[in-house]
Amino acid sequence: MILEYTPEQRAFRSEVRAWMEANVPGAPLPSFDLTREGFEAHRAWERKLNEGRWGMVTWPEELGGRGLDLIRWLIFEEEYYRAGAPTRVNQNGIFLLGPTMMEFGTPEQKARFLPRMAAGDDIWAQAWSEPGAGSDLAGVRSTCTRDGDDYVLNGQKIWSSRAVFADWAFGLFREPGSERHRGMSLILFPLDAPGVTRRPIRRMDGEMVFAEIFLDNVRVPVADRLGGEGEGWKVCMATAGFERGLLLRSPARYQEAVRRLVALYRRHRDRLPASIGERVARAWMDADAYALTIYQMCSRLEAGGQIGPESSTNKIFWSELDLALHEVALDILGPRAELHGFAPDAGDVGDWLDGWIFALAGPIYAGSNEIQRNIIAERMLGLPKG
Amino acid sequence: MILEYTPEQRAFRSEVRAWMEANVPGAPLPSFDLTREGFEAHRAWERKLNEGRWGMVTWPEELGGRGLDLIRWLIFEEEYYRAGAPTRVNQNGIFLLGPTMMEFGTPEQKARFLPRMAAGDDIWAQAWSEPGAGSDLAGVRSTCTRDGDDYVLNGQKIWSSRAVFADWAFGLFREPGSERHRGMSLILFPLDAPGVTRRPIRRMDGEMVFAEIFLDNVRVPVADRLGGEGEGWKVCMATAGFERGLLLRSPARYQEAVRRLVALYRRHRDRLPASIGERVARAWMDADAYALTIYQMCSRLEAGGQIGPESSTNKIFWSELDLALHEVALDILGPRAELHGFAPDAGDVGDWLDGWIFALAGPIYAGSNEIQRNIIAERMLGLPKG
Amino acid sequence: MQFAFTEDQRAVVEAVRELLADSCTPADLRRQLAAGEAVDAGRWTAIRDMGLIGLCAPESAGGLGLGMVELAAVAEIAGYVGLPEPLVELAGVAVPLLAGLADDRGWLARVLDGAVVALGHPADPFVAGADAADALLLDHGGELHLVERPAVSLVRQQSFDPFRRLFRVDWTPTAATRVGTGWGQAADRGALLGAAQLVGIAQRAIDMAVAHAGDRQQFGKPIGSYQAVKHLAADAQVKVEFARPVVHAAAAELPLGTLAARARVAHAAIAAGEAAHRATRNAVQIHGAMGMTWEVDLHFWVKRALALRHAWGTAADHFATIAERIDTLPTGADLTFASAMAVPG
Amino acid sequence: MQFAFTEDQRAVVEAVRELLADSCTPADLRRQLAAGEAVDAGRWTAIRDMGLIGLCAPESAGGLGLGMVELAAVAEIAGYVGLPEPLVELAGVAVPLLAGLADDRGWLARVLDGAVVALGHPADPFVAGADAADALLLDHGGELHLVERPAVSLVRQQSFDPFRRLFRVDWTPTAATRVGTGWGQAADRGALLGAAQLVGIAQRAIDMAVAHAGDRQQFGKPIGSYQAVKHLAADAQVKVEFARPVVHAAAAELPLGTLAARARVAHAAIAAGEAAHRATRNAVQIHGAMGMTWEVDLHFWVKRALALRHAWGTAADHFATIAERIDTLPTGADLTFASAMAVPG
Repeated sequence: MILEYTPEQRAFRSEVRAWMEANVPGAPLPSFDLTREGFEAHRAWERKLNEGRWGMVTWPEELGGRGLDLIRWLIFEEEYYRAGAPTRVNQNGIFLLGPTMMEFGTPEQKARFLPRMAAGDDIWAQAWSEPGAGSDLAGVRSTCTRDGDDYVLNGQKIWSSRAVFADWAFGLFREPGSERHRGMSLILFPLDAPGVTRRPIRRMDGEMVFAEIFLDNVRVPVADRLGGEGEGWKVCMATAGFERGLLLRSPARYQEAVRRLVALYRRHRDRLPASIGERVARAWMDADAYALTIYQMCSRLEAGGQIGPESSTNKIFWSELDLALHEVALDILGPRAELHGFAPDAGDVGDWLDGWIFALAGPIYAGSNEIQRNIIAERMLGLPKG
Repeated sequence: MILEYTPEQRAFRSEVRAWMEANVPGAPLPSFDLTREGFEAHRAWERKLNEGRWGMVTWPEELGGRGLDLIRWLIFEEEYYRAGAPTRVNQNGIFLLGPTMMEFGTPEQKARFLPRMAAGDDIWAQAWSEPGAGSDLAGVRSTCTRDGDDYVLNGQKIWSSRAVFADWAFGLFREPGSERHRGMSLILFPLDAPGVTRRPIRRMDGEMVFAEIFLDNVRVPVADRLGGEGEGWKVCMATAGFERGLLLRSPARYQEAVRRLVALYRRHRDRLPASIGERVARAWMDADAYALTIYQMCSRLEAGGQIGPESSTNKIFWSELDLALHEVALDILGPRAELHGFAPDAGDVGDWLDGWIFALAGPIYAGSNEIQRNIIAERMLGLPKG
Repeated sequence: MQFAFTEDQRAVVEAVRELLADSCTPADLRRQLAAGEAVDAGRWTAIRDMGLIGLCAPESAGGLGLGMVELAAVAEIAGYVGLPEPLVELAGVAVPLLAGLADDRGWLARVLDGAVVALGHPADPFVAGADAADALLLDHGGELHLVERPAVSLVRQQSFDPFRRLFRVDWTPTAATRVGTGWGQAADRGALLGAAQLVGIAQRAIDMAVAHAGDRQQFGKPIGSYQAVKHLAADAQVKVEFARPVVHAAAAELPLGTLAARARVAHAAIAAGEAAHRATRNAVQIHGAMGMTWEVDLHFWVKRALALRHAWGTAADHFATIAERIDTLPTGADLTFASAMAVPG
Repeated sequence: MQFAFTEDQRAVVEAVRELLADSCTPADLRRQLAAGEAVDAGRWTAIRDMGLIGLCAPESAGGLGLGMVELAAVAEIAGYVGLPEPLVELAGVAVPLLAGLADDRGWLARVLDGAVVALGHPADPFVAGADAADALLLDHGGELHLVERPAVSLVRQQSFDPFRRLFRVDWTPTAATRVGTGWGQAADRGALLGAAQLVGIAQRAIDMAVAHAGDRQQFGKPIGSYQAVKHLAADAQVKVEFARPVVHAAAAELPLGTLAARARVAHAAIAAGEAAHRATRNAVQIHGAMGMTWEVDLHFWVKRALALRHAWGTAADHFATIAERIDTLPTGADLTFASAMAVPG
């Protein structure tokens, strides 16, 4: 057990840090969920990242990556968040679809999609949930009807993050007549294809974080199916593991949030009770605990291990940590907590409110925490199904 | 809304206080769950209470009470706990069976049992649960077979509090062949009847809080059935409402515990972080909130209202409050928390550990808190059954 | 000892409940927001016509002469319906302040006649509804100033709650604007009425979540039939059940003005704030992704809960009051009510 | 960066797990308790024969020359099985203390040969297992004294945990008993190894609860199929999953002796203490009334969890260390590990 970075790892950190210092935009980019302009500004950032070959450092070089191990991925993420670099507009692509495609994609699919994904040329939305299928994903009713070398897609998707402005989406569709976990396929489709209609869904603060997608006889080639026909559930569950587990929530995100929380607390501590100090300490501890757990998991994965039901314990932990740390910040801000960051007298209100709204979604999406607790109890502890 | 005591209520309080000051034993009585001697010492206290006509102040005078309203019952309880008077060894009788008998008993039963109950002549145990029927009380399998004017009881009861030394028990039995909620009767039986065997169950600290009761062809007269034949479930649910709700946990208990907690905190606060102070304040608030809620409920009951599913919210609240306040105390005691109160150097350790063990049972008995939450969701909020 | 509403109190409360249930539905809120109106004229007229603004004003001044107990019950309803108009602040804080002034410069009568006075009290850096007010009661070094609207300039401060029109108020205190030496019980009244609204908000969030959970199907049955969902709702309801009586007691005891009474208000503020927090939080969770959106009505109550929680003092302030009470007054089973505590001095 | 056990480490740990799983079952515990034996002779011999007491002692002194990482893993197993013997305290605290003395008066060798030294450290007013010890390391004003058993008198202090034989030790410090000027890292080692045991205790409580919940039927199905029961177990498991890596990191970093390393130990103690608290608490709840009894084995772990939680410093002490670290050292994503922090001075 060696908890020190090697000279090579330290050199890598320095390299990332230098590039980020030279390239991260000085001012925050406008939201990618509010305007096309903000979305394209984030795409430009993805392109710049890719020019530095930082699009997805763990991917093979020929697919736009650097072929690095997970420890270096963690170091990269640490420096990324430390530098205050923009949120990845393509996270559905690089963190969810990418790893899935690496596992289930054909060589042609990888070559065609992954480099464009790493470059920000294609920004991806996910299209899993439906009005009747949220936590119960096997309730999907949208169909893919085989017609020669094409599928014809019909149905309705909802809660598709990024779908308002994105280029492509990946979604679950079922063979007409199939039931529950059988007969589903994971299919990629362009969001500007004929027959696709998008309706933005406004979040409570007005941001268009999600869209509904209506599919009316949308034709896509069979070659754009990811994984085998009828194997969509299996492929999708692998993706869900990535989403809940390792990739979507790098620990650096919370550690940097805690760094800002500590700074906020220091500015206000004179008028705050000690119990707030203890809650700040808890946020600090939890962010560190999450980082250590992920480092340990990455060491295990590098040694050939696999992600199992601990992706569910991760998801519960980061989502609760995220909420708790934002709630402390709002309690510190007191009567100013209700202010938007852009209010003239917002002072150091920052984006805590925004982060809290985002954190509220944590226990809901990527499989609600209730479902995750079932998974832990059943698959990790072996309790009987309900 | 008048939150002041009337002169009559104040006079009543003075009367109780004077009697308690003159009569409450100076030293704590030995445990009633450990030795016959301790049990009889508590019976003697019940007799003394009854001499002062304090056995159960809400009962009619002819049954050994004073016919007082619920507000005076609360005042009595406040003074009882304030005086540090002994725990009521007959609580299964006076707080559970008593009110049930008042509602469902025949005049003969009331006259025969209630005065002796108020006097401590009969100490009662409850005999509801069975090895296969805990939270699922409808799973009771012990039988009552009608034989002329007698019932013949057979089966096994468990978790019968006080049953090691008590005189009588009341239990649920079913007609042979009946199922679930039907065919059950609530039957009273002497614990020294032929065919009754008691086996003490030691609590984790060695106290014999519970017993198992084995019934082997125990004959009891049909006249000792409480409520109609086959109506045991209904009668039992009424009792369960008393247990969860109003009577078993008078607020005074927690307010006095909080008074001791505040004193403990004051003695140690120099070396304690402020967050402990906040937890003490929370215990203080919760004890007060419980008292206010019960006062409001009693005002409503006096105006002719009935106890509904709020007996479930009460039960959750007092059981969580009880645990939380004991946990703060143990955290204040730090490395001395593990000491029994009788250890030579226990100092001000007191009976916090003992109280904590007792509090651990709170969320379990009288219907587990999980069951109570179901009841709140289904009967109070109208959510569908599972 | 009579810890219950009288028949008369019940009647007033029921009348208010009917009025607001009819005139302040989520559809009304959305319409009002779309129209950009701070005040719904019809609803506000009905509220005034019922005499609610003068609920606590002396009958001699044209008020109803009722007290904080009645107003707290009204405030709970205001929270439940998400009332955008400043009824609670006007009737519960501005009117008593004006009624207590040696010279109110005619404003009490004007308020009872329909004028609006906004509040810039020391606990909040901003003034809600300042743009729609005719005058403002403002703080300067603890003293009370009454300033007419044209004498101040306003800078809008965007709140998460679209109905909370917050402003920084720039103004110049003078001897002429000074009308009183202090705010008296205003902070306690504000905190208590905030708590009452938070109880209403909590109950509304639970009710909306229950309605959704009974409706929404997953895995072939309503999600409300799952134990985890039931327990989210039940836990929130327990918080409400043990906050509401504290609010009622705080309203009844507030006039005493003792430390015990102020600690009760603080307790009410903390308990109601936590109940509203837990209830809105659990309601979002029960709603799932729906609960995050503008399209479902829940967010109006999520936002109001956040805004009201610290508007009249933070939880830290309230804990400090309770700590002072625990430290300086005795605690025990016979001392539940503030009336049982010896009045200092 | 290699946050994983080596193959060698794994082998040691597995051997210990096998030994203790076989020799320290609940039935063994009950038998030992009934016999009133502080030490089970066969088990203790096997532990000594495996060299575990000298696990951290230098090879030159006859030890295995391993470190806190291995010992923490052993301590987790000791917690899991509820080991009554003082292996962890001897190997992890007494042996390093003796090994660090200029003159240990032959006690290191004696301990590695089977003698027992009990610890009276400043964080705990009592000495566990003093009656069965051959000598005691005792505190006097921060200095370290080594006293042979016959030179002290003992007063038994009854602990909730029947295997914790606690004593007040009456003794007279002299120049002759004084062997060192301080306790060095003893408190940190104790807290860390306490934390490791608490992780084991937490996991055992969960495992027992899961076994019970799979077995016990109510309403016609195993109680473990109810969501509420599942979530009690899952919540506890989440606590364990995020305490264990902290314990591992604390063990690896402890030798640094920096504030960052000490804060990690404090974090481990808090996280493991809370995991054990939550797990034992939820396990009692899942067991129902059974969980309250002497008859079901769970209580051994409930008691140990309570006793160990504060035995090497209270949560308040640990929070103070963390607060100091947060206040005086920088925080950020690149500073996860203590090795990344500049060493002061």
